[in-house]
Amino acid sequence: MVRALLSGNEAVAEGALAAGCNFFAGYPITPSSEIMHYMARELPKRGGSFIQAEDELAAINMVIGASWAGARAMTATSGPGFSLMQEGLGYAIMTETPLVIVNVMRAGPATGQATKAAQGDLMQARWGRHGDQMIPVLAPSSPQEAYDLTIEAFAIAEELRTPVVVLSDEFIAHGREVVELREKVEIPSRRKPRDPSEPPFGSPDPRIAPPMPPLGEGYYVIVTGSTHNEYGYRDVHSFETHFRLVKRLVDKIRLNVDKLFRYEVLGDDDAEVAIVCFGSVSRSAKQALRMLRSRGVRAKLLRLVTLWPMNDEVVRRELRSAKTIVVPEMNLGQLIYDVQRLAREDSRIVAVNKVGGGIPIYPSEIVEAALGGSR
Amino acid sequence: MVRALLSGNEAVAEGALAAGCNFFAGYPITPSSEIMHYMARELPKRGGSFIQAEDELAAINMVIGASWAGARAMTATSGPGFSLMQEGLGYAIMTETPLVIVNVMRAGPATGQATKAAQGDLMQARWGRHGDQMIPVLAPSSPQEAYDLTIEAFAIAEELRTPVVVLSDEFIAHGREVVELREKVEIPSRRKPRDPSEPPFGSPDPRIAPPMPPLGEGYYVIVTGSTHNEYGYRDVHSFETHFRLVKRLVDKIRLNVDKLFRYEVLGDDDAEVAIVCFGSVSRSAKQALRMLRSRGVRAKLLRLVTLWPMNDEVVRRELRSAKTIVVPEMNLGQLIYDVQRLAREDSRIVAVNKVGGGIPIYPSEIVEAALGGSR
Amino acid sequence: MRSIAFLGRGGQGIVFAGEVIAETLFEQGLYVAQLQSYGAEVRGGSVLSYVVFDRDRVENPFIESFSLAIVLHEAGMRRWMKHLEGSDLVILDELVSAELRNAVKLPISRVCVEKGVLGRENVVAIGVIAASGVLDPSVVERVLSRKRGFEKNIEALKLGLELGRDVADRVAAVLRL
Amino acid sequence: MRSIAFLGRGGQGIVFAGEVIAETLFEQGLYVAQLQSYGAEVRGGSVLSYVVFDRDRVENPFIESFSLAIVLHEAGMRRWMKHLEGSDLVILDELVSAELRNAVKLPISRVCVEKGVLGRENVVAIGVIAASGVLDPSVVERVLSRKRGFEKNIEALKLGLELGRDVADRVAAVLRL
Amino acid sequence: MSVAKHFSRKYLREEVLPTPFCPGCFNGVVMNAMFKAMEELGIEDLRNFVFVSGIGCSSWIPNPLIRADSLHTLHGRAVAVATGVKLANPRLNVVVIGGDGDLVAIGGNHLLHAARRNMDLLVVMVNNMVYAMTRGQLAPTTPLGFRTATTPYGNFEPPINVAKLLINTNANYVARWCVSNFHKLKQSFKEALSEVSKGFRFIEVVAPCITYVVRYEGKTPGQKIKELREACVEVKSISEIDDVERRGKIAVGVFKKELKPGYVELYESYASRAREASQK
Amino acid sequence: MSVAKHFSRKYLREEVLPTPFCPGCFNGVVMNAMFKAMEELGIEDLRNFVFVSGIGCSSWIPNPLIRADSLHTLHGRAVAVATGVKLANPRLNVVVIGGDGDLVAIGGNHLLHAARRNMDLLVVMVNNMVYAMTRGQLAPTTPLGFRTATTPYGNFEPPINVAKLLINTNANYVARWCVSNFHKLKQSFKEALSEVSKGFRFIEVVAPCITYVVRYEGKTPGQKIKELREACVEVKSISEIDDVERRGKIAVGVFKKELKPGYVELYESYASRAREASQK
Amino acid sequence: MGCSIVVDSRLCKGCGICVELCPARALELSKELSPSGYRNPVQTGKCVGCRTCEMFCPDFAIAVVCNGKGSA
Amino acid sequence: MGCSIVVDSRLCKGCGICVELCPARALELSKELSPSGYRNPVQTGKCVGCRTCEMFCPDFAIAVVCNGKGSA
Ligand SMILES: Cc1ncc(C[n+]2csc(CCOP(=O)(O)OP(=O)(O)O)c2C)c(N)n1
Ligand SMILES: Cc1ncc(C[n+]2csc(CCOP(=O)(O)OP(=O)(O)O)c2C)c(N)n1
Ligand code: SF4
Ligand code: SF4
Ligand code: SF4
Ligand code: SF4
Ligand code: SF4
Ligand code: SF4
Ligand SMILES: [Mg+2]
Ligand SMILES: [Mg+2]
Repeated sequence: MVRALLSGNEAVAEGALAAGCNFFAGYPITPSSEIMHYMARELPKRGGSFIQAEDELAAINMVIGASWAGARAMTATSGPGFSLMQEGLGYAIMTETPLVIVNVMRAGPATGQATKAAQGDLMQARWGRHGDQMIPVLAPSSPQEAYDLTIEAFAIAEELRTPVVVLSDEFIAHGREVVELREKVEIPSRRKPRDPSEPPFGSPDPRIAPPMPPLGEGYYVIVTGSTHNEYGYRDVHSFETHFRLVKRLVDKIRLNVDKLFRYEVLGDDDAEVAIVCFGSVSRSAKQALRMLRSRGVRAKLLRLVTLWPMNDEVVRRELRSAKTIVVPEMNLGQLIYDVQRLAREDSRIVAVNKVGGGIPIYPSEIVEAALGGSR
Repeated sequence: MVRALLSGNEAVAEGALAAGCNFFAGYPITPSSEIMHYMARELPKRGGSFIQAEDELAAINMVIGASWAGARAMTATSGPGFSLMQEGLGYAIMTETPLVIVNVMRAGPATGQATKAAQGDLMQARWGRHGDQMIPVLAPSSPQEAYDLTIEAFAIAEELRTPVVVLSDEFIAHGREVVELREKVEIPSRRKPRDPSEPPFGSPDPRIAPPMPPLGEGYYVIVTGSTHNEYGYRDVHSFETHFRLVKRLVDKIRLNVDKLFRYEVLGDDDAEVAIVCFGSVSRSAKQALRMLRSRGVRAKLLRLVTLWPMNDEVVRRELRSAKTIVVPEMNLGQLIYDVQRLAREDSRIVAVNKVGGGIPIYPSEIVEAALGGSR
Repeated sequence: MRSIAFLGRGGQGIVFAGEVIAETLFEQGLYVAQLQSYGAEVRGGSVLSYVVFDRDRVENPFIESFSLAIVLHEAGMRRWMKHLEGSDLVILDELVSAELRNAVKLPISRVCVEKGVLGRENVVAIGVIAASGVLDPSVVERVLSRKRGFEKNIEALKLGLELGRDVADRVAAVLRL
Repeated sequence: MRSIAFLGRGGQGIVFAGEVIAETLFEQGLYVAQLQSYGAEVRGGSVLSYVVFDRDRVENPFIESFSLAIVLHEAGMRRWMKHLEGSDLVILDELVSAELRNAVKLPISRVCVEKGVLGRENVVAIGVIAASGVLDPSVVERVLSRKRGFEKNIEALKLGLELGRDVADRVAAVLRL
Repeated sequence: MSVAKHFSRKYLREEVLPTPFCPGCFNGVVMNAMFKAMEELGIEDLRNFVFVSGIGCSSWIPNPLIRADSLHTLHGRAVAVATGVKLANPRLNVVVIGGDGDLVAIGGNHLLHAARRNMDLLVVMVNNMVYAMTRGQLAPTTPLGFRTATTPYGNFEPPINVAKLLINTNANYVARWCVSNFHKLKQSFKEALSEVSKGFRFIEVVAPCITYVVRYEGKTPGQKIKELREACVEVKSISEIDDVERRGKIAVGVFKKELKPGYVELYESYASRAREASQK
Repeated sequence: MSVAKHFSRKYLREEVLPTPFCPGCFNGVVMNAMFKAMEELGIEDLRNFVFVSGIGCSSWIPNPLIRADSLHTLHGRAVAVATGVKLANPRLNVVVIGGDGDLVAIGGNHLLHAARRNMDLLVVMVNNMVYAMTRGQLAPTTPLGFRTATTPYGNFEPPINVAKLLINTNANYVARWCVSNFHKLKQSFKEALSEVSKGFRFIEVVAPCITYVVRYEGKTPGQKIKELREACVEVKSISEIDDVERRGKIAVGVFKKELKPGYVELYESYASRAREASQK
Repeated sequence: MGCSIVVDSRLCKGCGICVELCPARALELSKELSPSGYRNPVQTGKCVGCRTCEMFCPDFAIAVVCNGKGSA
Repeated sequence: MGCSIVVDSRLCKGCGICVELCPARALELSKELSPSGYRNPVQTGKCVGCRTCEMFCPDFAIAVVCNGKGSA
């Protein structure tokens, strides 16, 4: 096990390379560009492909093509680019194309403050594209986790034949910390159909992704973003084909929630105060938790690592004892909708919303919100 | 008052023209194209501008430019195009550009079933773009309402200096019904700054949009999608400027919820069964309501016309008495998240999800769900 | 509330028929809702077009059966079989092979071939309905006059009015509001 | 947990200083977290760069005050005044005009002008810290050797080590884990 | 003797025939020319081919019609997806087939940059002069004066000559033919699939949509072919293009043919430079 | 006597000076050439001008620097926004100023289609050969061999000559100059703002980024200007462009100048046809 | 020896291209409709084996057989 | 009568373009730093009034005055 001092962006790139990523297409954008720079430096040396696309639409679509051609493929971007990639992401979902897309969040909307951290793309990561769909969204809180979760993202993408979003932010991306690099990383390799008759777009058990026939090996695979049957033939007319397909695609993620849902709980089981958070804010939240408990408050912290799919049961259970729930977010309130949905009806939910200027939410602000009035 | 037999798409176009729309840029896409065709026929005759853009990115950005140049501007699209317009929409939000964007929903994701109705873009309409933002979303349930709400959308857009989404669907779009056209439509005209010193991007009361200086009249206005102060000067460094701006922009919509939130309630005040719905499905839901009540069930229907911002109080109040809540949607479950958030903890929430093939949710299916087991 | 449906395959003018019916009823002062189901990408596939009408605003156009359904080709039938089974009356072109307790067959396509109005089965079918008196033939004519192929259509309409005489009562019974 | 911050304006190598400190402490076997705040679009604006270090993983790098802060230019100060006020020790370049109860002034920029290492105020400041013994000067040298401008930097480092002798104890006191 | 079949059939998925196209649609003729070229090149099996298309009538040519791997992608994005395929597996022959709207309106940027990069793709643009699939709107190629759903009073937007535009990029091969020029078109396919067979190759086929162009003009498909035989004038040098067009004719021909290394080759030598640099 | 001021100052917002650019950045020189042209044309006030830009260093030229209405839009979308402005209020002079990445990479499609439509815009492309604002990545204009953050082993992607490409569109005016050609560049601005002053007008200015190109080469801004004076060769006909480029020089000049009606004029006569048609 | 055509009535859509382009005027569209409802070409004259009909048949429905052999 | 330059030290960033391009070699960068920390040009030779410095000053910081008049 090697230790390195890496920024979150570097850690993402290292994680990708460790996971066997051999294709990167991207378009520069602050604060994600260093991921691209790293891949630009490493991939040509290691026999992989790197291309700077003409825009983000091209980048995501190149990644899709590369994935079908057998590559472990990734792109990285930030808000404006992520918005442009939504249509492509929907296509990847519909065609069950494994890929990893990293969104390093900055303060939006529009161009906003390009160099300042934020967490305003959470809901977009879940819902940004049209139509019925669901994809895993993972949120690291440190460079170490950026590394680990990027690897994880590739493993999920390959196993479930799905795009996976890694939702980082500028603090993580540009902050450098000590990262433990793994020596050996095992990513499940893609299952090919046993023979050309095995359906590449259907599965009796929705939790299991169908096998993926690579291009150029005589499978004569038909890939389409239109509604298609188990063998890929377009069917834009029948209710049954459409419903079966989109239901299976959503269930593939939803019914695997136990496998996909990662979270961290710290503090007291019978906490009166709970802090619910994700991403870099969790760092302040952990200190806030310690501060609260040292003042004798029974408190806990629920940190969501997986932001989607949501494990309603877990969240409900973990929040059951809490009378006060603090939800610190570097946005104007997004995770809080889940908390409102899953918390006890009579709990007091306090939002701590702060975004812009590269100023984090400090532990003291969380403590104050937990103890005092709401903001 | 004139009566006409119009499809929902024609009704949207008629509504836009009645509201004084004099600029349309769009890109053809099923099932929204007829809106564009109508505008292509009418605008050149009436002294307005019509342009077929090279893609949807161009379309939304042309509309933004036209709006700043003083036009009442609109575009219309469907799923894939709506996905492509998200970045532009975010820019319009950030720059407070009035415009109307109609999304005629079809079955997605990706190309899906292009000619089949769906309601899968609800969450995207709310959350599709990066960063903190909020825009009004209106959902008609008939051509008549498509006409009325398009007019309404222009009124809101102009008054609050915001993009407004009209969320139609293929059933409404291609269904023809009798529409009563208004003789006179009053849309508030834009307020110009009293003098160049009045800030075009700031307002002491967030509920009131700042005045909008048109281009070419000597205001020397600086418009930017980056974080900016009251006078439009970019400030990508300060926390205060960013937070003040995005908070005001969100509050402009959020705090106007009373004005913006439209809904319809039918049936029994003390209903045991409630149906919550929006858009074309409401038609079946109304019949289902009648069927339930004729069987002696105390039932009500809550139809949301405004899908965003949400009036939590109203929904909570209207759902208070219900033991069973049925949420029929032509998708795999989106509005249901709001119901889960706002319904009594002990209510039984039953989803009726059906999408694809151009098959509607029938009244009998809603009745069955209300009375029987969940699907 | 009553409803009239046309089923057939792409190219048979099924949507056109729905349009004409809707406009006619509208001009007769009724509230109507006209819907259709077809695939833009499937040329020649199945098509359904129907009109719901009432004295007041149509509450719900999403219906599970029709007052009257006219089937011009089998292609249009299969997807909507349940609807047809539940309908009050179904008129089948005689070439359509199907057993339905509530159906009568009419030689619509044969008439078209014989009388030289091939491809106007849809308008003949409108004539069949109009024979019941529920559609005012003069209003139908006016509506048709605004559309392409007027002359041939008037011919076809007349043929339909004649052909429909035998079923006029049954049609009237299911359609009268 | 301890922390070292550099404040200044764009072009002063503030981020570079943070990097060197972070890498040095890392090579000394500590866990570190290095953060910075600057605007890509604002050339010459205010810059903050800081390093948090500890024997274990750094729990929270978002801190509200520093163990030691070195201010090389006023531009960097204003936004972070609260942080500075709460800090244990602040070293100001003598050209920076500010009254802080916890501050000492050092002639960092003057030394640079006088000794011909203009523009290396950042490395002199690193030397000042290293004088406390918290940073191992040989490790600092190794880190610098991997970066551009090595020779000039070593000169500057030496000047800093000297300049820092007077405050070494106070620096050590706030930084020692 | 088995019953004779059309020569294209061996490249097609039998199970999806008849085609989804309108009667007479020239998309099938474009396919014939391509398949004839393949046949003459001795390409029996398409397992090393990947076809990529976007959305539009012509995008159905590969998917599902051609018996080969194919990706039916988003509207406008075929060239980007194809680029990803090619870079991830350079041994595949990647062919993009799409409409004028798909490749030049919404997809114009990808086309331009693939041409700039001399990306190793064959791109076939079926210029049917209109957006056919969405029922007859203006395309960037629609001739002046033409009535479409979005130019009901007759198009006034000057159309684009895509092949001419691409001459001034780094593309290796640029040709334009009318669907009536069957043999020349076939010959271009042969060149683009063998002789040059690297870098960016672009073949535009003028093949007006039967439903929204030809029938609107009151013509039959056969008449249109005959008309095109007259209207399409082969140029031997680029400078003739404008002359021909000024006469209201359609300039066709091979506008460009070079043998520069394609992107893949350039990338490979770049990668070896990278490996050398890192060994130092 | 009041203290003398630089001639550009009357067109600038004093309150935002000094510029946000690096010392020596040629963006300011491009502005000088444009302002000089305006001054010579007697344009004192810019209230009938609207400037539109995207995202990039050069996009800061209009916003906030120029004292005029300006829209600082999304990366790549300036031409689309400008089109909307122009069509909604045709009496405004709409000028787009942006970077090579902004206008040709992500914004390439809008540029192409505005040129096809001969849209009444003046588009000024500051070709600094790199993505400057995001800290020095490859641009479609980056010369071969150049090391950037995304081509660390030396660029191998053949660059695009944008002005040359646009010749084969319907654009009315296409010129390319180096920042060193101050007077010629100014002359082009004068032409584009007066003589032709309609349809699509494109002026490319080769103006290498000081921070990510010139300093990397170890040169000062002044040296670079001198170098460009040698390297930039004016061509009198299009056919010379390739010759010049083959010699490793930069071909500059007015590549195209026509006086065809612009889009607005075409639309207006279309609209009157529409009105006539509807009166029948 | 002459040539003759084979038409696949499952595929032919009666577009008439083969008929119109046949230089030998050897083809006509039949009066009857195929099961799919189209008029298919029938050979009514001498086919010279030029294969124009094959090349231009957009539905892969016609094949020319000369001396008992299909297309080369 | 000669010409002279006026430099706005608030704007000048000491890029040296004016100095390097002055055909009369009339300018030098001062040894001292301006308040914003840059070396501004100073006139050390005869200015011929060609205005090259003005045209190429990217920061609008220099102006040439001939016979008491600024740029035309
Ligand atoms: C993002 C997006 N916008 C619009 C559409 C709708 N659409 C589908 S095909 C098409 C154009 C088809 O024209 P062309 O590419 O010329 O192909 P053709 O049908 O003419 O062969 C359009 C606009 C879409 N599917 N996706
Ligand atoms: C959609 C989107 N993608 C990427 C970016 C990041 N970005 C900002 S400017 C820029 C490129 C700048 O290059 P250029 O247009 O050449 O302008 P320059 O800075 O060189 O003047 C990029 C990639 C963005 N703001 N938005
Ligand atoms: S609409 Fe036109 S292009 Fe599409 S299949 Fe029919 S004839 Fe062919
Ligand atoms: S980075 Fe380059 S283009 Fe940007 S301001 Fe600096 S010198 Fe100018
Ligand atoms: S060309 Fe082909 S499809 Fe057309 S009529 Fe002849 S055989 Fe039939
Ligand atoms: S092969 Fe030639 S001659 Fe024979 S039928 Fe076909 S087109 Fe006519
Ligand atoms: S050119 Fe301008 S900015 Fe540069 S040194 Fe001279 S006066 Fe200063
Ligand atoms: S005007 Fe000419 S001579 Fe005078 S200082 Fe400027 S460049 Fe030199
Ligand atoms: Mg087309
Ligand atoms: Mg650039």
